[in-house]
This record gives sequence, structure tokens and C-alpha cells, in this order.
Amino acid sequence: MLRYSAMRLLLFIPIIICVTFIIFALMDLAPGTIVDTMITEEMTEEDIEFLRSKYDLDKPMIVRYGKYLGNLLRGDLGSSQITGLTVWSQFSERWPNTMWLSLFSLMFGVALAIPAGILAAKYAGTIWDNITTAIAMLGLSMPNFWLGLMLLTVFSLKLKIFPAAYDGTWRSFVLPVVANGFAMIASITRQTRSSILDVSRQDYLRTARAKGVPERQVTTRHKLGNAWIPIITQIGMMLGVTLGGSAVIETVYSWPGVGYLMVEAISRRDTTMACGCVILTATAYSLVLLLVDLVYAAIDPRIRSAYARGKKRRVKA
Amino acid sequence: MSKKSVDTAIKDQAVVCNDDVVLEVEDLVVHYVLKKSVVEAVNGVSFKLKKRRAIGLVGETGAGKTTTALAIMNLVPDPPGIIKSGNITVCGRDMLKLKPQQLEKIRGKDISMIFQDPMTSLNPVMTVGQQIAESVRLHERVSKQEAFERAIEMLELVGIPGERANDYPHQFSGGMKQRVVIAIALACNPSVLIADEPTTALDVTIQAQVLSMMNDLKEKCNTALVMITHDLGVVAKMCDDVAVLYAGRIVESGTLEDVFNNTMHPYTEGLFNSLPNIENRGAELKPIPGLMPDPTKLPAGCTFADRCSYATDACREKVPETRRVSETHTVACSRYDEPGFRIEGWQHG
Amino acid sequence: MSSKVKTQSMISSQYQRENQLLAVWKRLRTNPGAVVGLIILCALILIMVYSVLFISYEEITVINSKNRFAPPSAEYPFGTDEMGRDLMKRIFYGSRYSLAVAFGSVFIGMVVGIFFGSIAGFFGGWVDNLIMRIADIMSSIPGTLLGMVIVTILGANLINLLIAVGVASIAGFIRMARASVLTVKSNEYVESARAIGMSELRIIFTQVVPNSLSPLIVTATARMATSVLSAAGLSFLGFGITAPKPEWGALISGSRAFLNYAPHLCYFPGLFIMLMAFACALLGDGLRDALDPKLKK
Amino acid sequence: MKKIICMLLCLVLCVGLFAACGEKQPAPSPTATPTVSTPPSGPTELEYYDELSLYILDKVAIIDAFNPGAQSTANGIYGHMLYDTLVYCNLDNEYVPCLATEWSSEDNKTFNFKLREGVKYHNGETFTADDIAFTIDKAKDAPGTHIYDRFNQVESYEIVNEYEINLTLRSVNVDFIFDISQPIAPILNREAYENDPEKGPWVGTGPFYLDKLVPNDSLTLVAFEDYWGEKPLCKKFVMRHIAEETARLIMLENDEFTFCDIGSVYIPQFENNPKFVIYSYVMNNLNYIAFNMRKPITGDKNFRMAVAHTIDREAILDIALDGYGEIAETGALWGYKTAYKNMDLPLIERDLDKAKEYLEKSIYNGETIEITASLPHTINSAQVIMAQLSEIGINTELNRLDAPSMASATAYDNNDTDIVVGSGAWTPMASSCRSFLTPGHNSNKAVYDNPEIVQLIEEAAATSDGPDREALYYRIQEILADDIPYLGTFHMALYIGAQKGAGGAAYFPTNYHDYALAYRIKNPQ
Repeated sequence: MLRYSAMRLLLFIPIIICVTFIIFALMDLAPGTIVDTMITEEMTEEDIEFLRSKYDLDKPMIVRYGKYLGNLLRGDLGSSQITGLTVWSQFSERWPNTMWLSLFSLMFGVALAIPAGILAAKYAGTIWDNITTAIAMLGLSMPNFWLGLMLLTVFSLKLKIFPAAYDGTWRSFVLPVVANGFAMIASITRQTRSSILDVSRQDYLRTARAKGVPERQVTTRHKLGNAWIPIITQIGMMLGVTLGGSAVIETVYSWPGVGYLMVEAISRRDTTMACGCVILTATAYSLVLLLVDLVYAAIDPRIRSAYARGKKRRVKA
Repeated sequence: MSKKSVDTAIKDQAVVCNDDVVLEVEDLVVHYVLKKSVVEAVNGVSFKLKKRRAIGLVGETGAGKTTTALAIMNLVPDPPGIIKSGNITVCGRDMLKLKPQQLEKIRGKDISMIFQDPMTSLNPVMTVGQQIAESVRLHERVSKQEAFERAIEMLELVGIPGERANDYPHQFSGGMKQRVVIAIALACNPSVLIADEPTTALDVTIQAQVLSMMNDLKEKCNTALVMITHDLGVVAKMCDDVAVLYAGRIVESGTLEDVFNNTMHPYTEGLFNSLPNIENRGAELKPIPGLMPDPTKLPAGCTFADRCSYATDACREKVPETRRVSETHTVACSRYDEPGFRIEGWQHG
Repeated sequence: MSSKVKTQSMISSQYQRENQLLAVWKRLRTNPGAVVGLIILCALILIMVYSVLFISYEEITVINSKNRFAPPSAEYPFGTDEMGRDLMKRIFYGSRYSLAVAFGSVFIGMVVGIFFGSIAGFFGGWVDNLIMRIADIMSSIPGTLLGMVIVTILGANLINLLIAVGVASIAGFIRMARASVLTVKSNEYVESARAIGMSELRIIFTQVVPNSLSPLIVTATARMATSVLSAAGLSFLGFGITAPKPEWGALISGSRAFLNYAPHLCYFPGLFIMLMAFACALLGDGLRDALDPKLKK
Repeated sequence: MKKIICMLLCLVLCVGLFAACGEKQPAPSPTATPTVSTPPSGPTELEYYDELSLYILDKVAIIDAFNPGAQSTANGIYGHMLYDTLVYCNLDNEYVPCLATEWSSEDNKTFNFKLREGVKYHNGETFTADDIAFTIDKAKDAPGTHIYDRFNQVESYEIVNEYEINLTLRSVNVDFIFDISQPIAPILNREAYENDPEKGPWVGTGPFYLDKLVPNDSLTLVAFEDYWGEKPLCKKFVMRHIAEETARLIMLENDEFTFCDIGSVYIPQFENNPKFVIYSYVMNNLNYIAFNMRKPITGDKNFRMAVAHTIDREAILDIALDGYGEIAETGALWGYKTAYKNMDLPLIERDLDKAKEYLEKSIYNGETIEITASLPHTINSAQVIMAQLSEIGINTELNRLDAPSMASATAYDNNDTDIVVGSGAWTPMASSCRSFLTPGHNSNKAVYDNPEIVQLIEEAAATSDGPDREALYYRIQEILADDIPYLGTFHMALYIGAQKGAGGAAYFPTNYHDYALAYRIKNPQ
């Protein structure tokens, strides 16, 4: 198992290097450079030249990228070109906010989605099934920033129950979590419903019943035991997506998260910050996926034995 | 627990259910109610099974064999299927009248079942040992450890090395899986074992091993056996009595001797004729013309009439009543109303 | 292949394709969700056609400062915006952007995705590895970030927004195409096609792709829902279509300042985005059940 | 049970949504004139709140006067509180002694400053002439910062004694005292910088010291006990950046902000609300339309005259800022109420027939003119201008750029835009004219290159105050009114909402507001 995780992380390094190269190239193509954000009114031409040389903007992009890569390989993510603060300090300061927001939204989503999924599976075909799936579908198609704004208007502007921006207390978590979590409900509900329906058609349930296993135990041990696997994968993917920090929700709620930091970095052409954010988010994202795989193996023996033999064949669905 | 002590443990188990008839099915009728049609799967099946004896339920696919087995275990999936009438007594208790909790006590303890496709009959995320131990813990107040030891014994009994108890189903071949299913079924030494075409999904060599293993266990555990199959060879090897099913009704039943050697019902004769005869390889096979009738629109009178070479108009109106021809032999064919009626019988080997 | 034989296979495939489409349509019609989705989508397309024919660009940018922020009334069913323009006309006019993005970006994603996915799936070996690594790289860059950078480089107009959203979906399509090609490839009829001497490329695009079409269609419709939302998200962050053009995401972004007493400015565009995404998602589900019925049971 | 939860959830949501668009507050009447409320009467011995909070427009990631990445208008605001300048310029443009008790200069080239004694820095060091020397040296090699713009003109300095210094400029500059009186030209401490590069720049001689900085989010300032000047009236001052406008208005309503900018749209809502006080000031920023003089169409005078006769400034102001602002009073391109403004230059009034005549005469025949804008309020006014231009048949398209793209698209050498709708701070100082009107400067959005103007500006910078300088500026304004490279539209009025009983802040047209003496009375009448 350890060998497999190590191998997967190693494989991750080249991908990250290509990602940084792409971002550097894209940011270089974008009109305007970091110096343009600093030009004050009285600056003369040679002042601008001096600044450009300070950020190596007069040299071709490859030189800058080479220098950045050099630092990166020595583990130094460099510092934001604008403020001089290291990328790591700014990222680590904002990362808990995004992480907690994602986790709570996921919990909110899962807390509503699993029962809804089981409900829909149990009453499959009846009106309840249609209603729950329709509500879940609505959650999927509702733009989360619009939902965020509506919740902001109703609950903090008119009813003044929840604060409008991030103030560290749990209350300021509520609205963003609902806005962010609502979209997750749909996919997790659908996944729960279809995987439960699939599992309840399997023969080994009949064997269990023939053994005299009581119906309740059939559901908990045999049915859910097998239904968990696709659900966990879906939850893992959902977590991966939100860990990227949804810049939109963070803008609506002035949430000091990583997503907003990236938007800021791009609008101010701060390449090192943008690359730093992407690297760290992508690493977090792949760690989460790795975690999901390990949980996957813990639950599903068939996968675990594949690890043991070292040949991990998983056709990506 | 040495091997000898296992036998004594099993023997005193059997004493509990002492009366002679272990399983009795009387006039069982099961229908599947679908949206636009009703499938009459079983239309009045009755048979008895004594202790330590084996009965074979033979018939083509769709004759209602599996539904009968599920009905005995009261496991017919209730949204479509309903047990219209009849009563099933297992060791003196009527399965159809019991409440679910009571049913759960009987299933696996007094009566258990083996299914056709071993590949999907085992829970993929539980070890083989756990699945056997689960059945033991359900029915006997034993500790987890004891139950697991019992499971290892059962595995050895069915010819699987004990150490493999912690392996998972996907690490076993089809034949081995079927042995595990059998081990699960016999874990609590039930009085009756229903085997629903246990070896159909296996290839011939494994089939022979599994069947002989089942035979030894039957002798050793004094279990009565209901063998459901469409393979007459299996019946000949395993069973004492035979019941031939056609379109949900028993058309002929009796001891092996009665049904094999002096077949009386045309359908049974047709079945034997469609078997290749090893001695007389040149003989031409005579398959039964036509197909099984549509269970949603069963013809009036004798359901076999259209395909029966002896059929008369009377057969098509009157539903043949089952008549007892000898102490053990019954047949349901209206042609026997005429005293001298005989069928050619199939050429004996 | 003599002409007679060709016409023969053509007729049979014609007949065969005919009833397959018919069968899919029949199953689709019975699924209530898909029907609702279809109705909403047709309504939106009708609105778009109506706006193309009857609403001119001047009409929705003319400014009269008298009736600004008028609440929804008979005369202005959706009320008016901060510059006194009729919100309903602007939303109808804006439907063309969202529809274009929905269909266009998925088209880009699908075409590029299928092309590379099927090649990766079919040839395998280092080609497969290379393409899959590129897909991994593309999927590890967060979608919104990619979209933002592309719009910043190319400038903020409809085509660039289309490309930005489309590029983000390519990785998904590549994986989907590869997976379905792998499953189809293992079937016999591909072997037989190769046996009669078909060239590799012809096999891919005449045998393999058509048969792996159903999962792709399903992903495409589902992807339409997500791309409408991500386009609106990009415009909301200011990286989408610029102000005077009434793109729904930009409308919501513009309405943020007046949320306090003109919430209808934010309410209606959001509703239409939701309807569009809802219709696509429902259609996606309906198609999924119609195309491979065994899933439905 | 679960069914009920689901139903309840979506019920609440629907009710909430309808409630949202149900209630209506009175829409603002565009013609309401902004009432400027006078600050409450002078504080007798009243109780004050210990903690005040302020919304700042910019995200402050780092505080360091010499770091080009840390420049924003917020520099001025926390500049007033953390640091002191040599000279303090108050609201009426009078120079009040600050770190320098006296200053004098004969030729406006060499200046002598007598310094205040006994002034303590936050880290306990005493303020001496050496600190000025350090600040000037450090400023001169930090281009791209505000402090560089102020002190780069100092060629050399001579420390007479610990509390006296002479500064010699490169060239005569009448406005040097004004330049160094701005809060963005603080005097920093040498020792603080050397031994703590990270927190060193925070050290100043101002009434507050910086207690905590959460990058891009908030600053916490605490009153400095042994401050040499007038002690602040509050203990703790928090500055926070909130991106979402609705969110910060809610926080103002819930008393989480003592002072907070409010958009023109929300003024009526706070105006007639007894809980709040509104302070307002008109920025000297002039919103303008800049024509690219180098391109054929916009370079053609007739086209510019056609546009001048089409735009309706009243409508632009109404739509863009709900009427809260001042329309350009004269044809002169100058700051609002700034010295040397030629008030009797005629303003070109809207006259569609004349506009059409000029358009015929111009070389324009239907091409699409690209209008570039970046700031939110300029985008709004651009849309109004576009609608007005279409009335006489000019097709336009809006090109919205973010700040860096705008800076690079309008760089002097390769400015490819047709019309730029922007706003610029126009001070009476030669330096701001230079940045708008002379070639090579980035703020010269009109790519205006008129040697006579350049010559006049140099002359004005050299002449000392008085009528001849005014004549030079008038001459410049006349040429601009005739050439119209820029077309002034309006001056923005900005509004700060404050809790009742809060005040004491000085609002400068340059946006560098002084909250050092801000206070909030516990229970106002």
C-alpha cells in the first residue's frame, strides 16, 4: 500500500511541473504585467524600466520560468511578486478557511443527501422518489453564487439572523456552507440511490436471508456494506472540487479563502502567487483522491488485493 | 475439535426434529402479479419428504421449480409474487403462517437453501469464514471465536483448507464458491436442505465432486434433501424419490424405481426420450415437440395436451386429477381413466 | 464490396438506425423528467428565437432614467434595471449567450475530447499514456482559474467565454471517450471489422465511436448544465461577457450593488440560469435512461 | 420523518425567496440633493467608545512605504495614523507645523527645516534629522512607490545639527511643501528598519501604532501613549476590507462598522435614518472622456466637437452615480474647486443638430468606436455615453479591462484605444498637469503631445505663486478647451456613513482621509 501511494505521489511531480509551465505561459500571454499594476501617476519611463528589470520582465519568459523552477525544486514556492510575502505564508493563512468551508459544506451535503438517496431508493418509482430527485436536481442546477446572494438577502439583510461576512464565529459559516453544499446534494443523492438499487438486486442478499439473517441486519451489513463504495468515490470527487476553493462563494461572502486569492493573483498578474496556489491546491486535491482510494481499499477487498499484487488497474469511469 | 468429535456434535443435533416427515408441501399455488398480466408459476404442488431421504424436482426451465423452493423458504419476493394458497410444514411448523422473526429462526437452522449461481451468491466484502460464522452465531449462542472455529470445520468438511477462511469470495473458483455456499447452508445442520440446481453453473468434473461431497454430507448430517434440477442424471445419482414438474404442476411422482423404470406420464417419457442413450448410440433422439405453454395464458385442461402424442379431446377439457397408481407412484394423466391404457415407455438402456 | 452488397448493408443499417432512434424517443417520452426538461429547453430556444427576431440591441441598451428600479409590474413583468431598461427583454436577449455557451462549449469539449479520447483508447501504448497524462494535467488546473486566464488573454467576448468553458471540460470528455472506447474495443465486432481489412482510423470512426455514443451523449447533456453554470460564474467574477451585453451571469453580478431594495434584478436572471441548467440536467438523465434501459430497472 | 425534513427545507427556501423580492424600499429619487450633515457640537467631557472600525477600499497585504507592491489609497489613511510628515496640510490647504516646527526657502530650490524635539518613535527611538536623511536615501532607490515620487526630487541634503536639515531639489518646485505634506511621504526610523525588516516599516511617530495586520483582510491600530501631538480619542482602531457591498452595508447597519463608504444608491436609506450620520466630500478627481489624438478618427477635431455636443453630463451623473456628484462647471479641465481654475471658460452644451453638423464634417462614416473603461463607475458612465452617442449615429462597443490590462493597453507608446472613459486626480500642482498632458506619461490617456503645453507647464512649475502662475495655468486651460483632448464630465461625490455620534474625521479630496482624531460619543442626543 505504501509503495503504491509513494509511486502515485512521485508520478504527481511531473504533472505539477507541466502545470506551472502552462500557467507561466498563459500569464505571460495575458495583456499587462505586474508592473502595470504598480504604475503611479508621477512615474517616468525609466522608473518603469527599472521596475521591469527588477521583476525580470525585460527577459524572455523562459528565463523567469527557469528561475522559478529552480527555487521550486529546492522546495521554495517563492514569494508573491507584489507584496513580497511568501506564497506559503499567505496560502497557509487562508487554507484552513477554505478547508473548513469545504468540509462543512460536504458534511451538510452528505447529511441531506444520504438519507434522501436511501429514501429515494426505498420508495423507488413512487412520487417521493420523483420529488427527492427533483429537489436534488434543483440543487445541482442552481448557480451557487445566486443561491448565496439570495440567502444573503433573506437571512442576513432582511431577517438579520446570520452575519453577512466572515467574522470567525460559527454563525458566519452557515450561509456559505448551505450555498456551497446545496449543489453537492444532487450528485450524492443520485449516486446513493442508484448504488442502493443496484445492490438490492444482488443474489447474496437472498443467500443472507436464506441464512435467516434478520432484514435489518441484511440492510445494514450486507446492503449498505456494498453500496458504500461508489458513494465514497462520489464524495471524494466532490471534496476534491470544493477544495479548489470556490472563488465565487468566497467573493459573495468575503470569505478569506484560497479561491479568492487566486482571482486576486490573476487580476494583479502575480504569477508566482497564482502558480503557488495551483500547486498547493492540486497537491491537496490529489492527496484527497489518494485518501479516497485508500478508504476505497479499506472497504472493498477486491481493490485491496489488487494493491497487494501491485497491479492497480482502475479504468477511470 | 478433532474430526470425530465433529460427528458426535452433528448427530445429537438431528435428534431435535424426530418425527418422520420432515417437509410437507400441500397444494401450493404461487402467482406473480405483473402490471398487465398474472404469471401462474406454481399451480398446486404437493409432496412429502421423510428424514434422510432425497427428492428430486425435475422439469424444464420455467416449470416453477425455483419458485417452489423459494415458497418453501417463504422467500418469494413479495412485490410481484404472492403465495395464493397451500401450506408448507417444516418439522411440524407451517412456514406461511409464521411471523418474520420466527421465520428467521427456522431459516438456516431447520431448513436452508443453496442457489444456482455461486459467482454472485457470496457477499464480496465479507470473508468466507465470516459468512459461515454469521449463520452459526445467529442460531446458536456461541462466542464469535467458537463460531469462527465452527466455520473452519465446515470449510474442511466441504473440502476447503481451513486457512482459507480469511480469504474473500473473489479469491475462489466457481466450484470452491459453491462448496462455501453449501458449507453456509449446512453450518447449523438443518433437517432439510433445498438445492436449487447447485451444479448447473459448474463444469462436469467439478459437478461430480460437488455432488459426491453433498451425498457424503447428507449421509453424515442426516439431512433431507430437495434437489431441484433439469438433469435426470443428477436425480438418478442423488435422489430416492422423483417428482416431475410441468407448467407448475407435478405430473408424475414416485420412487426412483417407479418413475425411471415404469414411467407412466407421456411428458416423463418424452424427457427420457430426449436423452442420448450411451449403449445405443445410433438411436435417433425424439425431442418433445413444441414449447412450454405461456404461464400467463395456461391452456384449459391438461397443460401438456398440445405436445402430448397420446392427447385426446377429453385431455383438453378436463384438468387431469392426480391418481395414485401404486403405494408410492402417482401420475396426473386423464388417459389412465381408460383401464388398459399404456404408454410405450422409453427404450431401456 | 459490390454495389449490391453495399446497398444491402446501407438499407439494413438505415432500418436498424431508424428504429433505434424511434425506440429511444419512445422511452424518452415516457420519462416525465425528460419531458419536462425538453419542454423547458424548447421554451428557452423559442425565447431566444423571439429575441433574435423582435428585440434589437438598441432597444435593450436605450437608457431612460425615469423609471429606474421599477418593481415587477404589468408593464415590466420583470421590472427594470439600474438604467431603466426592461429586464425581461434583456434576459430574453441574454438567452442567446447562455444557449451558445451551453451548446458551443460542450461541442468544443466533445469534439476535442472524443478525438483524443478515442485515439488514446484505441491505440493504447505510449499514445494512450501521453494523452492521459495531458488530461491529468488539464484536470489538475482548477476550472475557474483556467477560464479566468483564458478570458483575460483572449479578451472578454462570447467566443472566448465559449472556449474558456469548453477547454475546462475537455479532460472529462477525453476520459469518458477513452473508457467507452476501451469497453467497445474489446467486443468481437471490432475484431471482425479489422479482419475484413478496414483501416484503423475507419474502424475508430465508423465502428467504435458510434457504439460508444450513448455514454457520450449523456455526459454531453450533463456537461451542458455545468458549463452554463461555470460561464455564469466566470461572468459573475467579471471574466465573462462585458456589461452592456445582458449575459445572465453579468446581470447577477451587476445586481449585487442593489440587492437591498431591488432584489428582482438578481432574482430573475438567476431563475433563468437555473431553468436552463435544470432542463439540461433532466434531459441528461432522461437520455441516460432511454439510451441504456437496463440502468433504469 | 425524512420526508418532512425535505418538504420543510424547500418550503423555507421558497418563502425566503418570495420574501426577498416582496418588500420594497423607496427607490432613490435622483434629484435629491445630498445634505451634508454638520459634525455634532465640540465634545465636552463626554464618554467615548474605546474601539472604532472603518471599511477601507483596498486590501492591505503588507505595510512598507518602500515596497512598490504595497501602494494604494489606504497608504494615506493609515499613513495619517502611524506616521507623521514634516508638514501637515489641513482641509483649507494651510500648512501646519508637524515634525518640522519652521521651514523656509528663498528660491524654492533649497529648503531649511527646523525640527521638533522630544518626538518619540513607537520603538522608543527619538526622532532626529538622521531619520529624514535615511528616509530620503531609501525613497530614492524605491521607484514605483508614492514616497519615491515625493522625495526623488531632492538632489541632496545637509544635516546642520540634530534638529535642523537643509534639502536641495534638482529643480525649482513651488509645490515642494505641498508634496511632502501628503501622508504618503512619512518620515521613517533607521534603527527600526535595520533590526526588523518585517515589522520595522510599521514603526512611525504617529498617534497610533500597528498592533496586528491580517494580510488582505484587516489592520488593528492601538493608541500610542507618549505621542507628541494631540492624543487620539479612542483606544483601538480597526480597519477592515469587505469585498461584497451588501455585506458591508449590513455590517454598518449592525454597528460592526463605525465608518463605512456607502454607494450613492443607498444614501436615501441612511440619510433619513436617525441611527446614522452621513459625511460627504467631492473628490477633485475629474471624470473625463479621453480621445486618442494619434488615431485618425478621434484625432479629427470635428469628431471630438460632435461628441462634445452630444454628451449630456446631467444624464451621465444621474445614471452612473444617482445624481450624487458635481457636473464639471466650466470648460476648464481642472480639479474640483482647486486653485487657478478658469471659471469663465464656456462649457460646450448638448446640441444634437450642431453635433450632427460636426459629424458630417468629420471623417467618421460608421466605423465602430471602441470605448475602454476599467473602474465600475466609469463602466456605468461609459454605457450612458454609448447610448447618447448612438443618438447621432456613432456605433460604439464597450471594452472592459481590468487594471493591469488597462495600464498596458493605454501605455503612452502603443495606446491603441479610441476613447477611454476614466477619472484622474487633478491637483493644482505642476506634477499632475505633467502626468496628464506631457508625452511619455502613463496617465496621458489621450496621447496628447503639444510642445506649447509642455513648455507652459515647465514655466508654471518654476514661477513662484501669484498672478503670473495663474495666467500660465489659464493659458493651458484655454488651449485644452480649444483642442479638447479630454472632455471633463463630472466630479464624483463620495459618502461615508457613520454611526450617530461618530465624527472627527477630516475628508480630503485626495482620498487620504485623516481619522487620527476620530471619535464616537457614547450616547449622543
